[in-house]
Amino acid sequence: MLQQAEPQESESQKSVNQTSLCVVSSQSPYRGQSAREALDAALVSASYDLPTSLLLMGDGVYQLVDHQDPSQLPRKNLLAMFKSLELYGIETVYVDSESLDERGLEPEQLLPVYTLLEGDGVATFLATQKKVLNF
Amino acid sequence: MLQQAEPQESESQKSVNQTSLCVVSSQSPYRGQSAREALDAALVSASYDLPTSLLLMGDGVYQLVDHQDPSQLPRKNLLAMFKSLELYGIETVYVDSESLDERGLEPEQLLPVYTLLEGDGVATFLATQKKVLNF
Amino acid sequence: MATLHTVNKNGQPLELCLRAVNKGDSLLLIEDGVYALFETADILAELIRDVSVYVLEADVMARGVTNRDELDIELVDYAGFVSLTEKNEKVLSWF
Amino acid sequence: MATLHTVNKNGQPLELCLRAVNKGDSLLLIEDGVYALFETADILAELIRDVSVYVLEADVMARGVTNRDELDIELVDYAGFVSLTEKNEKVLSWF
Amino acid sequence: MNYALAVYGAMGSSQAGQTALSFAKAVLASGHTVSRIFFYQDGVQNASSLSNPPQDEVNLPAEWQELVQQNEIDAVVCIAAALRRGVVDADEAERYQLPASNLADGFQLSGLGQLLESLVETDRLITFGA
Amino acid sequence: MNYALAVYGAMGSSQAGQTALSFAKAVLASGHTVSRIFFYQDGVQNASSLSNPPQDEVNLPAEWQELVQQNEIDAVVCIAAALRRGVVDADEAERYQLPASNLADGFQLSGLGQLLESLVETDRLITFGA
Repeated sequence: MLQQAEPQESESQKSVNQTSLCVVSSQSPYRGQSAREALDAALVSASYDLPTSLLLMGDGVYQLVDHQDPSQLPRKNLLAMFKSLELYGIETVYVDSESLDERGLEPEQLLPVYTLLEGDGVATFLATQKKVLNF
Repeated sequence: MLQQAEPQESESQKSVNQTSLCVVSSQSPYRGQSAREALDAALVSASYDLPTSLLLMGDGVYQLVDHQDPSQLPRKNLLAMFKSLELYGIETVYVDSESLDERGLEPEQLLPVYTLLEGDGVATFLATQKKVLNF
Repeated sequence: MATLHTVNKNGQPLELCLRAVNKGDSLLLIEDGVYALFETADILAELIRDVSVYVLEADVMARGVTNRDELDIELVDYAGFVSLTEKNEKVLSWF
Repeated sequence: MATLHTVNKNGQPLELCLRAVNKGDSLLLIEDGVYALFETADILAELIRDVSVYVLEADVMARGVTNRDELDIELVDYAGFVSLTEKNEKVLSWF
Repeated sequence: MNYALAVYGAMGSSQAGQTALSFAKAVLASGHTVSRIFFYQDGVQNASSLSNPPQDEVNLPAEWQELVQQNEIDAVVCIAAALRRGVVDADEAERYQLPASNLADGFQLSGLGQLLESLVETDRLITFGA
Repeated sequence: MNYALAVYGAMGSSQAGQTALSFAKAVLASGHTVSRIFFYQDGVQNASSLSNPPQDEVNLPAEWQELVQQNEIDAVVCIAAALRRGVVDADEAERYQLPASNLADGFQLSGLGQLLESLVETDRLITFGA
């Protein structure tokens, strides 16, 4: 659902360029479409050349667990989308360290494409973001 | 949505009479329609003359908290439905005591129309039920 | 740049919000989030040292959640909700 | 009269199920319920003394949840799920 | 054995429909009968004729339709739950003067009594919650 | 101030639509503008023309319709989320050869770009999660 800005939208695109966005995704990958639809929002944001980051918290950290194979469900593999986020201009994927701890997950069990936020890291980081979109 | 058995359904009604049902309701009253629709299922069951009980567990115990006034939402008052359950033939409303404790609720804060199940009460009770329907 | 956080249920949404608040932020409990007054009054009691905590009146009344008098938590109506969104530059929703 | 319990997520569904199981019952973790292998392996380890615990293969593979070898938890496919519903007289779903 | 299934979740926020579909196929493959599938709560969306997901996703209502038609399964959608959520057949659309109908072929609207009948009359009722 | 709202929940399993509606009315009553309401995820069901709840319940799509038409609010339904969940307008129904359309008058299907535009261009975007 990646959209490019249409020529007639150049005015809005211009103002879009003045800020930055963090998409917070806190749902597990395959229960419903929430995780997928949060990623879509981040991808569209990046396609507008808006500096965009992604923050995984709570059950959202399960989106990055390595070796996911949802072909039997069947569902689209979200991990494949994470592998190509950089191509689409998503600058950084942040992961809340406490959410990993609570779930008994070691950082090595995740796809290594993220930056860990520890301690007050989440609160500090979110305070610096001009725009935040929760999912 | 209370339905009476139609004449042509007498055969199924007959077999319905041979068993009993417990409806387990574990959702809070006003988030969605789940609590309301669990009650509807219990009421329809009772209208078939099937011995029917209701077991509130987890967030379902919030359905019985006294002095609810959802008129501002606006939503239908579920408490009013609980007050008339006996008229519709629901035999007993059971409440899981541990669910109250976890929520900091005292038994006196609930509408006094229930039987408390303590300790292993829930497991023991459910084991005796021929049919259980979870919501 | 103070932030208003809304929380619409207990469990994960409340927990993640607690991890995201900064001193001077505000927290508004809405929908099933108002059950925090029953369930996690101790957490709220600690939180209100750094954060202003509010509950939405319509949801409190609907659920029969009696306010804990010992807690400094303000009941707001929808006009008050709007006013909180005016006063805070950013609104984060936890659900 | 043994019962099969299915649990499709952690949190309340798993907790209520634990309160409802009797010795000799079976528990099948499905959908997001398979994350219990990560989150609450300790609870499962205690549970398997009285209850047979199973996880649904399709959901385990989808989520990259590696089975904990030290736990006696059996992976079943959908045919195995059906077979569990045959062997138990009643099926309770916690969600 | 004779099975009935109850499905309470919609594809957008639940895996229930997909899990129930796979389970139903496995029940049939094991030589059992599925006499009825009852769609309740948000599960009524499984019966929409207007779902049109992208190519890389499953069209759940279409999958259900094929399964119930090929195996002569009674696919019942709770009428009260469906009306609340905007799933209606032609009769209900006319009765309430709604602009269209969107219940897929192969499904029928009926009351909660059908769920209770299945609970009592089949050997197993398996519920797939949201 | 200029507000935008994002609504992610459907009436069956969430209070989001009702809360957002009350909030929108309060924003207008406070003298502010609501320029856009964006319906995403299960929130797309708020735009169904076929909802028909019992008399003692609110018909949320009808309430939204009245609000957005009287206040000239841009009511945008995410097209990808809507197609997945069976909410379509006449154009999409024709394009994908679906048997009917069910997007209520006053709403329009569009892309996620509209949500991001609102996030950037309005003073406040308030999200109502499921």
